[in-house]
Amino acid sequence: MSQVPEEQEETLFEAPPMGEQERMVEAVLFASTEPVTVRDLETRMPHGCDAAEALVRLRKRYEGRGVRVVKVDDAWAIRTAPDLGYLMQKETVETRKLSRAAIETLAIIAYHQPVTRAEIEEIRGVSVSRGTIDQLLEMEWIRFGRRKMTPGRPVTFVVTSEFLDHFGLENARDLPGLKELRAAGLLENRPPPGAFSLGEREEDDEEEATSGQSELFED
Amino acid sequence: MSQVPEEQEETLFEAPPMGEQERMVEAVLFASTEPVTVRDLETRMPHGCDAAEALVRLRKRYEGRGVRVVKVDDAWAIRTAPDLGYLMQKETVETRKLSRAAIETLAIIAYHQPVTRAEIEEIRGVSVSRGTIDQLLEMEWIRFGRRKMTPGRPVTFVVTSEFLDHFGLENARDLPGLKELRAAGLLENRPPPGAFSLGEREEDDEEEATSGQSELFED
Amino acid sequence: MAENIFQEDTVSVAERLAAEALIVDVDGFEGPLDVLLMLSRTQKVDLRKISVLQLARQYLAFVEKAKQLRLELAADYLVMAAWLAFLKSRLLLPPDPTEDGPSGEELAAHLAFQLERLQAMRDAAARLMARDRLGRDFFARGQSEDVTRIRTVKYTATLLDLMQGYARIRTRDEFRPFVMDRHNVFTMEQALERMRPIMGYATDWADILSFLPEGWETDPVRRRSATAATFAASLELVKEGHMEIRQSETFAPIQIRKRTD
Repeated sequence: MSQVPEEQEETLFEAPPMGEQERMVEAVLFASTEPVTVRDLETRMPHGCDAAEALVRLRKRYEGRGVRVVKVDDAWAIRTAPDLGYLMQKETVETRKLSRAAIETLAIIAYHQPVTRAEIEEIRGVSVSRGTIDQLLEMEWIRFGRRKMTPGRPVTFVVTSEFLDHFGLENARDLPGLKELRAAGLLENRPPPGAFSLGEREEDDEEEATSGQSELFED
Repeated sequence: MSQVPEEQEETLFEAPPMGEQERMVEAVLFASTEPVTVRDLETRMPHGCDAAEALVRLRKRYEGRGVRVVKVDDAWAIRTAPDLGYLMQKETVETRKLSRAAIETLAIIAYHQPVTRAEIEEIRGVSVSRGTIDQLLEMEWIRFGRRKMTPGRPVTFVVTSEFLDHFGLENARDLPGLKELRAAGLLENRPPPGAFSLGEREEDDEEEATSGQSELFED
Repeated sequence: MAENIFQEDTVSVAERLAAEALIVDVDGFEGPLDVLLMLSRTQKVDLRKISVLQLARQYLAFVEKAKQLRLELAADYLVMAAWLAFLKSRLLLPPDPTEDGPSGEELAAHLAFQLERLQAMRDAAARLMARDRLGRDFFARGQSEDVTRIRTVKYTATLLDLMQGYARIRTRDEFRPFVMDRHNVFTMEQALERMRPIMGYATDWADILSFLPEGWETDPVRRRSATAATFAASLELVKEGHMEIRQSETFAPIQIRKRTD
């Protein structure tokens, strides 16, 4: 809006030099507390800018400095270097203490996403209390994902970009140990062999035996 | 945190190297909610640091960059370079929560689309102001759907792909049903007196949703 | 068959002691699977090589001990015990070819898998929580900048708002359409309609009360509504740049006039 018309005219023909673009990206990232997407950067920058390239250069420039350029999901942010956290006692935010159940539920959602409530209960071997999911939703660390294409089309849960930002992850694939867990088959949703599933404990044994078996041969 | 113990040991006798001090000042200025004085910097930094000198160097380092180290009264802060101020317009966007009326109207459209204004009013039990509909149209979260084949051929409203985008949904059918809302603790557990059970109501919803969708694709 | 199980059922002293230790802390466990995971640690082997048979014995000893101490165990602990007893018999007896269903080995393998998976998730959770975290180890910008005065209002809502909104409507105990008696209400739209054609003549400061419509000045209810509407309409006209408004002090008359420039 405050751009001079002549300037705008010019940018139709030529984007600003890369050094200048880097400055722009730097200014925008510094000013924002939230991660900014490449798309958002480019709508703010003059026409023809290559924000992605400017970001790569900026990230390099800040390597080893007191603040770093980090990627969160599909957005970028500046964050202080973790080794300097001890200087920031004044800024430290007390995060709500999560219960063991909430922490485990969060980890299961992160590693198994998209995951249904029933699957979480199957993994933990106990029912998930309403408060737990509610708390994680409220913290905006999880959200509803798409429905599962299984009978009843249950809703699923996935982690959010706020979650990634909080734990310093670029994306959910960077979760520690994810590859190893997958290789070990521990992220599979393996159906119980026939009769008995821990999730269905309350049901009648005989009924389970029959229904379970047919399930066995279905797939 | 990731500092090596020997290093910390050392700082008892010797200040960290100037490059390190510069990093510290950089991180503190970045994370602080207000400008920081030299004295404040030094109380935060390890014993023997020269914050004033680190500031001089940091300021020099940022010369010509997208942000600058500036003095505010007798304290220091990082600020956007003045020539890039025009990029920061977006930072002043004030986000306000949608009014309760708008949220309820939006929810009804999402769950019952395509839905007429009269139907919205019937579900909400109060009249819907034009301003509310206009606001949602302007935000591009709803749009006009096809006219209903009922007397008067009233217009209907449906949600847009911008709406789905904003709420991270692939499809309006991914919205959780009443049963799931209850499971997530978003609904009071007690059934409304005299009303049908929640399960029944959910079935109603699903039926409406499907008939709605099919209507959408009819022509 | 019963005899067979009975003979196999001798539990070592160590297992009895382990069971006793668990009993003390049964409230600290999150259910049978949690207890089983705890018990499996006493085997000191890789979870993949765990002896489910031994585990079943340990668990049954734990439940037996609880019974001796007349401790109330939650139902799911007992259901698990029943299932483990069943599993144990399956593991000990030669497979019956006439019987359908999964073999004891398959069931045992699945239980071992569940334990390993739960343990893996616990480890993952611990690693996750030990990461450098925003607001504790690394920090976002403390002061977002406010450089221009252009302020656009963007309305937003979260999915949670939306769903709570919907839930609110659908669980409303009863709804009564709100009917308002509009007889004595003068709306801002009406006030605007009234003021627009006459404001051009208001070149001098004039009390907004002089703009009240005829027949609305005397009845207190009507007067209040008309005053509020006229005031709101005046603000609207000021916002549009057609008029100026002033008030010398609190509760003093509010005056308006046509804007002259």
